[in-house]
Amino acid sequence: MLIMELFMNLFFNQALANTAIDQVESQSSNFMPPAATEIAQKFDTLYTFLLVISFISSVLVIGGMIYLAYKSRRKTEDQKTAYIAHNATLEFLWSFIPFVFFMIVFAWGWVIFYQMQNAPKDAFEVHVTGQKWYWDFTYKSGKTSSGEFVVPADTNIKLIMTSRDVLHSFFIPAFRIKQDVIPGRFTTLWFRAPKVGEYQVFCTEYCGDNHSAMLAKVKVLPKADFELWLQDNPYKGLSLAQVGQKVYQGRCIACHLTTEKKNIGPGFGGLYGKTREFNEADSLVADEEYIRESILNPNAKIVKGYPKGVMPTFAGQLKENELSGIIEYIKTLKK
Amino acid sequence: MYSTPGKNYLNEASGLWSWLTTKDHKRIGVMYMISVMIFFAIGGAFAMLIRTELFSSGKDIVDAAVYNQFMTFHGAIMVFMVIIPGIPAIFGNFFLPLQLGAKDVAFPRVNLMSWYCLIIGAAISFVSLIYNGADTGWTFYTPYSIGTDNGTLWLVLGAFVMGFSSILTGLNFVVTVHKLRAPGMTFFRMPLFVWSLYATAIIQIIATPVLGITLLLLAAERILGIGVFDPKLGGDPVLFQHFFWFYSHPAVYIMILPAMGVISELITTYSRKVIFGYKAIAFSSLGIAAVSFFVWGHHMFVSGQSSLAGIIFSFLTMLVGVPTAIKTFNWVATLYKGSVKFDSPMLYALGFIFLFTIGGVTGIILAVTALDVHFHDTYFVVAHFHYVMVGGTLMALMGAFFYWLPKMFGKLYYEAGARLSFVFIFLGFNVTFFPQFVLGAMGMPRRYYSYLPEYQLLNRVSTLGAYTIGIGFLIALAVILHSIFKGKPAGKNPWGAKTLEWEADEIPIHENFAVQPVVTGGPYEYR
Amino acid sequence: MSTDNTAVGERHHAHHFNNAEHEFNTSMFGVWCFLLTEILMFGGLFVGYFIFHNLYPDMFAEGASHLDWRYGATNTLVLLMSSFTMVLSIYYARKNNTKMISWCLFITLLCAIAFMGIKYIEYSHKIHEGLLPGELFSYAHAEAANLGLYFSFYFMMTGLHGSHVLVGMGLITWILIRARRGEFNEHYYTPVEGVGLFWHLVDLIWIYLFPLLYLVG
Amino acid sequence: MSDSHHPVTSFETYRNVILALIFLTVVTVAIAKPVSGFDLGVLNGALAMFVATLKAYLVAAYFMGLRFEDKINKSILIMGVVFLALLFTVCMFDIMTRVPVTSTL
Repeated sequence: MLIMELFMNLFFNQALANTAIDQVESQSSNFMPPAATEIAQKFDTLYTFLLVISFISSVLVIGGMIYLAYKSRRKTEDQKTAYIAHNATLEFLWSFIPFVFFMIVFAWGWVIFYQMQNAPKDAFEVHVTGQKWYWDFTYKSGKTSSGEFVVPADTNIKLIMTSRDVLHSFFIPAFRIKQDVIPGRFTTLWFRAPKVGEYQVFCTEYCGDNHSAMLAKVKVLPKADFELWLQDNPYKGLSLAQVGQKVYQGRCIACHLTTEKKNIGPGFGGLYGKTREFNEADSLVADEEYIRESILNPNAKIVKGYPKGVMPTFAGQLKENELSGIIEYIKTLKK
Repeated sequence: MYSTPGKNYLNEASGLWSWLTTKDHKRIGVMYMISVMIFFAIGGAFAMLIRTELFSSGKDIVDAAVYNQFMTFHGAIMVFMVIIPGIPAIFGNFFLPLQLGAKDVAFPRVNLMSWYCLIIGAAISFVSLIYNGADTGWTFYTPYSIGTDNGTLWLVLGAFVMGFSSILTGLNFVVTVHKLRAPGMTFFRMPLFVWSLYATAIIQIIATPVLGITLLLLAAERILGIGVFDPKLGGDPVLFQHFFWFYSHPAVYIMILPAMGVISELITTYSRKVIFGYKAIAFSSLGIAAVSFFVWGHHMFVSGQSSLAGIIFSFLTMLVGVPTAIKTFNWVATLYKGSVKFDSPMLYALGFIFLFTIGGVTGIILAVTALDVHFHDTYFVVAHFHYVMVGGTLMALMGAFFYWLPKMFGKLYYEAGARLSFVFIFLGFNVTFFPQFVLGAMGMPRRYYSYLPEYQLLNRVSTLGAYTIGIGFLIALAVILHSIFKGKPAGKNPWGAKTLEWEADEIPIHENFAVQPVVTGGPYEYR
Repeated sequence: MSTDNTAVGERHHAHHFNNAEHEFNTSMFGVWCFLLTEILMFGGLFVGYFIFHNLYPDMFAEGASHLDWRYGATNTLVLLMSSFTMVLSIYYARKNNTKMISWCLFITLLCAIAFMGIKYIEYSHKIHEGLLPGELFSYAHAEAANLGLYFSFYFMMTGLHGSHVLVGMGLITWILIRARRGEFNEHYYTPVEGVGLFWHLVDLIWIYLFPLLYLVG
Repeated sequence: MSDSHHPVTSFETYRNVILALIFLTVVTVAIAKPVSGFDLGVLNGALAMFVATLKAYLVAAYFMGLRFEDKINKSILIMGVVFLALLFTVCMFDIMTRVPVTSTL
């Protein structure tokens, strides 16, 4: 793999560079996002060790195969072949040596896995909730944020995670950590990110239509800035419509567009004041009451042509100012 | 009915009805060949659609919901209809009795029933398209597979029925190997292809019923809401994963063991040399079959399984790696001091060893718990299992096609065309799946409809590779069809192989052997 | 399962077997392999049952209290009797007593019908009371929240077992018809032995089902 | 050729087996808590399983004729139970060793 990688580096270097990978300052050594936690570095050393061993053993086996095949190629049609049926020492060696390597790698992996699985006692706890197609983060102080996970630098963070509907999986490639998120149960992850920066979060357990859009960003801030962020009210100095826009970008954007076009759900463009046709209920003009009801109890009135039971309820997740903010923001969205 | 001279299994009876009600294992093998080739074409088409959609990061040809159905049907068709029946049903059905010197499998009518189970199961699975398809992935993980309102129930019932096809084939092979061997053929004089089919049959009999009950429970979840796997009613979705993988990991050994059997046949025939370590290969087949039932948890390292269970599964997975490695080394050692002829089946066999070695070492990387935390459900895993499934089982399937076509239809094939198909498939394969190792390392998750822009270049390379594989398989199809209808007569033993099936006539008679063969020596007595 | 047998009296064995005895042993080995798949299929349900019994012990006890153990006990005795008469039918087949084979098979069939009758009574009682699986559970005063889970297992296990009893009844009728035609004698009774093995397995599964579902503490 | 099959078991043996089975059923019912209040806690379940296994042995050995079959048919029955036990123990081991996590909100 190493030679392959050097070859790939040279050939692709120019190509990879211009695809503007913003957060990768230096070119990563083994194609992974640069290790941003101490455990990630340990992970990288084990991975590189195993990669080298694999490369050498592959070259030995494949090279041996090609060499032996070529050297013993058929020269005459009635060529005699040696009747070698087995060789005990050789067979013992090539069973025992792989076994030894497997055990070394297994034990080394166990050590790192143990550290990954056991969070330090004093960790700063954050609650993560996965839901069909966005991530919610709730802090002890009651502050919540959606799609954006802000953490202090150089402190142990412990995530207590659950899901509101189906299986999801919280994956931060830069920290080399991943853990499925199961409805009806809590699972945990922990990390300590020394460097300030922004890291990508993916959902890696298939969860339906927008599984590939269920992304989030981890923002590691210096401790002081983090305390400030924790205190300040995200909606300070914003009009109701601007609050609604922030809530929209955190949650509704996963399924609804600001134009009239259909995504997973109907578009919000020009919604306010327009008459709406429904599958079962009779049609009505879209007003504040209808929008509020569609957020708290979406299955009450389903727009014609849309399946029932896709939009989850947001009751208990939006505060009063966020709810009225959404309504105001939708009012501003013309066709 | 004893066949009259000049007749063989192909022309002794004609008309569709004689085929649809045949009790001849050779005809059932041919019927399986046709059905698996059709399903492979459909599954392959879905693969091409997936790769076309992934050409660029946003939307290429379809929306997310439709892409998820491509991904689900590609997985389900390839697993349940192509690669599990594949080698055992086509070449196992045709050649197991021949290689054992038997007249037929133990229960010919059960064998026919097994084919009907596959066809009926496939039909039921495609009914799901009427109820707007299925989008759960071939693994049907709950609670998503319970809630999604589309045709998933039909795909689940289809897979349930196809499970019986696998059980009945396995049952037939175990009984045939135990009870119908030719006089003089002790267990250690059986060809290694028969050994691998025997090990596969044991897995099919023990593992498939558990899939049966799991899919039945999932169907009951969707119809009655029984709540066994649904957290809303107290069930545990991780328990579904335990039950599902208890079948599905042994199932990947159902896929690879027959391929290993084919490779043992090809390597010995085309290097005209006795196999190196016959007993080692035979026992490692059984070893893999046994240990394969202890390792399923390595699919669940990050899925909420306890970390202690994860460690134990990781240790056992390392154990199952050892017999697999032993087999590969034995094949390479067989080449030493042989007289190797690079016909296309041999090229496919050497290609198998090349790709299976890469698949194997990446398997060990994934078996380490710490590394799997990063690589789980990313494209690294997609690349790994394609290296062992396409690089392994499909390369062996192609090698088996060209190796045994002369015995099935009595015609030779156009050698240069077959080699060309190998070149296209081998190169296309590497161009498609090697970049996916890199994508996986970079963190691109699996089953993603749209991906971040930085993954676009490697995905484009992969898509071009996929088209190359498609061309390769079309060339191979052309060569096979040309050989069946217009190939030159092949004679009894075109490759000079030593196993029993080459002692039967050019196109075997209904009874396989006019005179019951008596076995005196091992299967690979090349001098 | 023989193929293209010619004369009925002295029956030919299938062309790919050496002799009738070889065919008999092969068939029995095949039936045993099939029974293994049945054991593993039911086994999956039993494993699920044991796991959830350990997770919610009191809920399972409450669920079992809704079942009437007298019906279960009667059903056990009925199935044991049917196993007894089934094995007698083989006993008489090897004694070439065609009349008694038919009688024994007929009694086995009657027992099976009785078993299904009792199951029907139990099911209608449960459905009437609303003790249904999972989401359909509508029994008013259940203490455990997810009592429906117990009845999910109850209906899945007894339902699957019941469907196998129905299949068994079909098979017994098939060999009853052939027995009345006098096809079975001491040289050839493979189908009776095969169906007998399947029927004994169905009884074996009920032997475990009865204590687990009806008598759990 | 009939003697090549395993020997015919006598009617008396079958009669004794069915009587033993009926007796064991009565025992199973007698030692069940809901019926007779006989309660040894966990032991109750184990006892019920033991009696059921006894009955299963009688049916398998005599009615199914496993006593005379060759080793391979016996091993089939045992292999089935072994693989089920494997699935059960591993699933239970996983469920028991999961570290419980509670919300600290």
